[in-house]
Amino acid sequence: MDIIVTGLLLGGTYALIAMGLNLQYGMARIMNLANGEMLVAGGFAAFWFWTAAQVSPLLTVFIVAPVAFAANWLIYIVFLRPLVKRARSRGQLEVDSILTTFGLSFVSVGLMLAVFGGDYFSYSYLSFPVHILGDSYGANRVAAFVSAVIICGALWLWLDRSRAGLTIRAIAVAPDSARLVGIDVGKMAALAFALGGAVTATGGALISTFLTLDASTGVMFTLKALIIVIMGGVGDIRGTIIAALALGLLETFVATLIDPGLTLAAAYLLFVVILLVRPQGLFGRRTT
Amino acid sequence: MKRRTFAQIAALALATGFAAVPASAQDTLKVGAVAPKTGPLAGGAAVSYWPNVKLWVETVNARGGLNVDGKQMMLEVIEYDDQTNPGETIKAVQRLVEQDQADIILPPYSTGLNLASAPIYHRYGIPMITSTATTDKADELSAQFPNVFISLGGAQPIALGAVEVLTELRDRGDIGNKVAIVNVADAFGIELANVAKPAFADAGFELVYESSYPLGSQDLSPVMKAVKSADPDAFVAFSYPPDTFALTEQAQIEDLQVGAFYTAVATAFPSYAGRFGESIEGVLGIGGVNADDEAFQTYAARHEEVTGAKPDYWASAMVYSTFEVLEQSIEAVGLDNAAIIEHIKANAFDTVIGTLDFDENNNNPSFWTVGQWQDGVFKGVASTGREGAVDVVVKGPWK
Amino acid sequence: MSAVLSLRGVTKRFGGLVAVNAMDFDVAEHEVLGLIGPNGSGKSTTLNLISGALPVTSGAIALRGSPITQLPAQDIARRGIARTFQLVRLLPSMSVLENVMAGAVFGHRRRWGYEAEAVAQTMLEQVGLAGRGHMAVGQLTYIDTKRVELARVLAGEPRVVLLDEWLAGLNPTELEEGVALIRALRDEGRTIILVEHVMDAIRSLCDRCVVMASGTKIAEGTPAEVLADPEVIRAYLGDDDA
Amino acid sequence: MRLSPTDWRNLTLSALALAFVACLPWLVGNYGLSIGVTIVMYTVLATSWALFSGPTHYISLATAAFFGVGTYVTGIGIEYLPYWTLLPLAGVIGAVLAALVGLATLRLSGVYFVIFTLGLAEFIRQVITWGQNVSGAKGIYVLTSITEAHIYWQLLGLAALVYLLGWAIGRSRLGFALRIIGDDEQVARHSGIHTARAKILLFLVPGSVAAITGAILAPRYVYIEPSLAFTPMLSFQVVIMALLGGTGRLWGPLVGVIPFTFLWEGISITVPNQTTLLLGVSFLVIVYLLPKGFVGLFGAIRRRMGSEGLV
Repeated sequence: MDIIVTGLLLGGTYALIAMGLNLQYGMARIMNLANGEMLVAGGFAAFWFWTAAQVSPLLTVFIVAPVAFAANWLIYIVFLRPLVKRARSRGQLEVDSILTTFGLSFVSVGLMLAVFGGDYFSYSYLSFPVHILGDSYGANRVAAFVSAVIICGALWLWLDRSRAGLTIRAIAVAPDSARLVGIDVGKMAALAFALGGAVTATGGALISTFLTLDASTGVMFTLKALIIVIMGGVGDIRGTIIAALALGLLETFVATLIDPGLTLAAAYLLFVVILLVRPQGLFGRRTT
Repeated sequence: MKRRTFAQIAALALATGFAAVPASAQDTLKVGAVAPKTGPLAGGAAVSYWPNVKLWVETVNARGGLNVDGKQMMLEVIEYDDQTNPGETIKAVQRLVEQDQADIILPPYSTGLNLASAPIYHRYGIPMITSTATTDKADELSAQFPNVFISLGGAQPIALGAVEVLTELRDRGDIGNKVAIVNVADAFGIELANVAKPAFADAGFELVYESSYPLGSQDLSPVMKAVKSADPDAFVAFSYPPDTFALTEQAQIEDLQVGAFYTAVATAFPSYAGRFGESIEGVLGIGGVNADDEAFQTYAARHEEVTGAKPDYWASAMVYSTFEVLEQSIEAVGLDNAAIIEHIKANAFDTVIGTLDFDENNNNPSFWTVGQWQDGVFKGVASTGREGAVDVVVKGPWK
Repeated sequence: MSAVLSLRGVTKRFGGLVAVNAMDFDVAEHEVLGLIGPNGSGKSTTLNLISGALPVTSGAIALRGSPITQLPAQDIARRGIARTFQLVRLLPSMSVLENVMAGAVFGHRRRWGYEAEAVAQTMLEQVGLAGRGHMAVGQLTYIDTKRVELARVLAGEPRVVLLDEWLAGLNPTELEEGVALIRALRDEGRTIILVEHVMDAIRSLCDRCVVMASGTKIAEGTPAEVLADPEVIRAYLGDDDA
Repeated sequence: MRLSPTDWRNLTLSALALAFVACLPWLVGNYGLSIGVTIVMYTVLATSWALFSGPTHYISLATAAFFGVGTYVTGIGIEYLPYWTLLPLAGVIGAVLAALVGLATLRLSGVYFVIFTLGLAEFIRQVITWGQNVSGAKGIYVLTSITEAHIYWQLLGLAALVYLLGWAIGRSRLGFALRIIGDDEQVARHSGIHTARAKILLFLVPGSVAAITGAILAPRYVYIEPSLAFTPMLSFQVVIMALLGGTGRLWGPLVGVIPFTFLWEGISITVPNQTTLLLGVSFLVIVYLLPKGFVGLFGAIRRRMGSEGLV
């Protein structure tokens, strides 16, 4: 029981990390390798507001999210739209966007180093125990989990129910047909990309309450997020949530019952197995 | 660009505070420093290494420069980022020697980068007084590279120090016999754990839990839950900076009640106290300083004044003290590297950590191994022969 | 007359949609078989199943008696079934000659070096592109790209050639040339399956036709027979007119 | 395979060039030599990378993984085996690893491959540290008498091998198959090319070459630990250099490596605090301004000059 709750809490963290990337890759068709840096930047903001003015990270997200939204919108317009226009095929866009976002990730690491320095940054927030089913868990993890549930739920509702959500899903499924029925694909893709960035930065602010970050840790998170998104199926919110929870549970199981030294190896193994058995991901549509 | 900035600061300091002659080209010495500013070890170097380079150069320049053969020479720093990449470290050291014609070259940062560049320092005959490398092969290294001095000690004494402190607490009756050990699965953590485990067993401790976790683990709560359910009297973690924080926080959340709580790297960082505040009273950690010593206190105050940050209570002062050794040797024998090396071998030096004296293996035999947070200061409680150790106290409940 | 290629109960489902339903037919040696039917009747899908571009859901395909049903495309090509594509696919970074050599090097008969080059030159002559081997494929006219693709297919000396709407999109003059070219292949004794819409071409080229509608075979016989079949007419013109 | 007079001329010229650069240790100082080592090392890595990624368009980020494995082969093996057996051993281990990775991922789309290779170095690093932890092995010391010049010559020899191999592949059926795959994979399959097998075979080249490179460089590092041996930066730099040069020609990566190494030196000297930032910026510049690398640029210039000549 203890393992399951711990695993679910960790899975919630992973969902926060991966959700933004899923929006960016699934909907806007941009494999954003600078995603982890956006996460770290969100964490930096939370850290800075907390140490400078004791602003709660739970409130900081309301500043972080719109700023990240605007920043990612700009990134899309300035850097990625020219690539989308130039690309002759999906594959070409993929290669170009991978290279560009690599470059962007280095640029953001460099900027963060220049602004914040290379030091670790960590602070204590909500680090008291909460008791669930007879066991104690960190309140900050529980808070992050609850936020993850709220964010994922809201995203799912929005994509499933609203008109904007419908159009975004339409371009995810069939960008060319979407264009034919009068959807401004470029604008919606920019929206999805910006939204993804905002979700990622929010996740960063939340997880910084219990993880120690520094300017160069972003790539670790990008990697985890990629694995989760691919496992869950590109462009599918449910898949991402389930893959994140599965990964959290698996890692906790391995750490508790086998050997904590093998958690990352186990996560990787799971990824490979899913790739081999279902290359389109748990919930992905098989492309023909 | 960076060089000029430092020169300007130095010149400004001279012009305003100290009525010495302004630095002219032939009166300056070029000081080369290579260490990570990016990459995995940048976080540690930003705390322990770079601020000391800045502090040392400013301090020397502020007192009128280095006295070389009777002439006052100002210092000018050339900094290179090796990106935590040994190949870059090697290249940068060679560049310092051959292109920049640096007069003084400081040692790099971390065990791996120091050892990777040791052959280069050796080939140029440059004294290399390492301050951030730990190795148990000091004798072999000094045989192959007689210019290399090791000041931070080896994994063996550091791990044994932890055993010794816990043994003392047990023998005083403060803690029981059960100890839980975890370590980060990375070179230094593994080395420490491998020394400590048999040593704890030999000392009569019962190992109720032992485990490792990968570097970069995002969730250490399973580890801490397992520790807690093993119900130890003492907890020892040979950990790295991110996990030192995570383990401490998890221990507080799980309310792990032990009489001795030990975490390794970063326990001595000011940011550790900054994050956990008073709750870490009694926490043990790797390193330590003679915190009550006047020399250290002056150093700490200067460090904060010049760099804007407090020094850590382990490597910072050690790094600075090796700069002082170099400084004193140069003032004694001039810029002749071979003479400097001989001078370092032959003499003892008075530094911010007290007396520093290398043995026949170029090894500093007396260094701090364990420190403890007491009244908001991380004080040395165990060492291999340093003065000023305070008594270790049993840890109370988390606050 | 022995069957070179035979299909038995070949079925392809895309989720709930049955694109090809229990197709049965044989192709004999030296025969030109026309596979015809209205748009969306499953002709191209059938071709894709034979060439291995799509996996078969159920049923069996055999080449000279040995099953090729589950083989990947490259093995089917190696065993001697070569195809053209509905939308011409050339290798853009290569010269015309190299495009044709691709077939000669990796096809049913595998050659290398000067031999492969010689075969490719011969094939270019056969399709009427002699002396243009050095050109970049981007410089070609539409019909010439089709010729290059055909030459690539022939260069591997396949046992069965699949032509997927090879005559589509040609202007009347080009169409005449195209029909003449295929007739020449037929006269050489090649075994060909032709998916085609151009009725005149079907009449003049095909020995036999298989007609498909909604994924199912509805008629089989000589062109004259099937085109007179009321069910075929209904399939082409729709139920209302029948 | 017969060689034409042009081939003989090119081979002779290459051999002369090789002989000339082999004299570098006597011509320049230590610093110059260390730049030489850097250039040859990245030439080897980037050229072998481009041999695979050029025709297949799969972006491999596994260089660091193979390189790290190679350093460990030397680090662990040097206590038990003579040094000269270690390099081929590293090559074999790298090739086996590459075959496994290829079998698992090369049948899938390029994105999966990128992600997989991005994580591979991290994964192997975790497994090695876990192994060290379980076995109680410590950080590894490689104390040898091998000098920088030895390392330089070994790398040069490897570079010559890589070029010969690349040249031979270019003239072989495999090379031809790969060009077809690069143009249109579906055509390749329907022409009878076993595309997955061809890709896996080719992937063995960067895998084993990077492992051998790591094995050669291990003595230079003296002390080997996972975080240094498996640094992901290496993979990224190899990609940038190869793309800067262009992957369309065998010599493409070389014309990327040389200017990039000097540019990088320049950046490290003038703005040591912003290397990461500038690395990122150079990445962006390459993607936006030189999408086909210097090779593409030369091609465009030559075409323009050619067309002017006609007019």
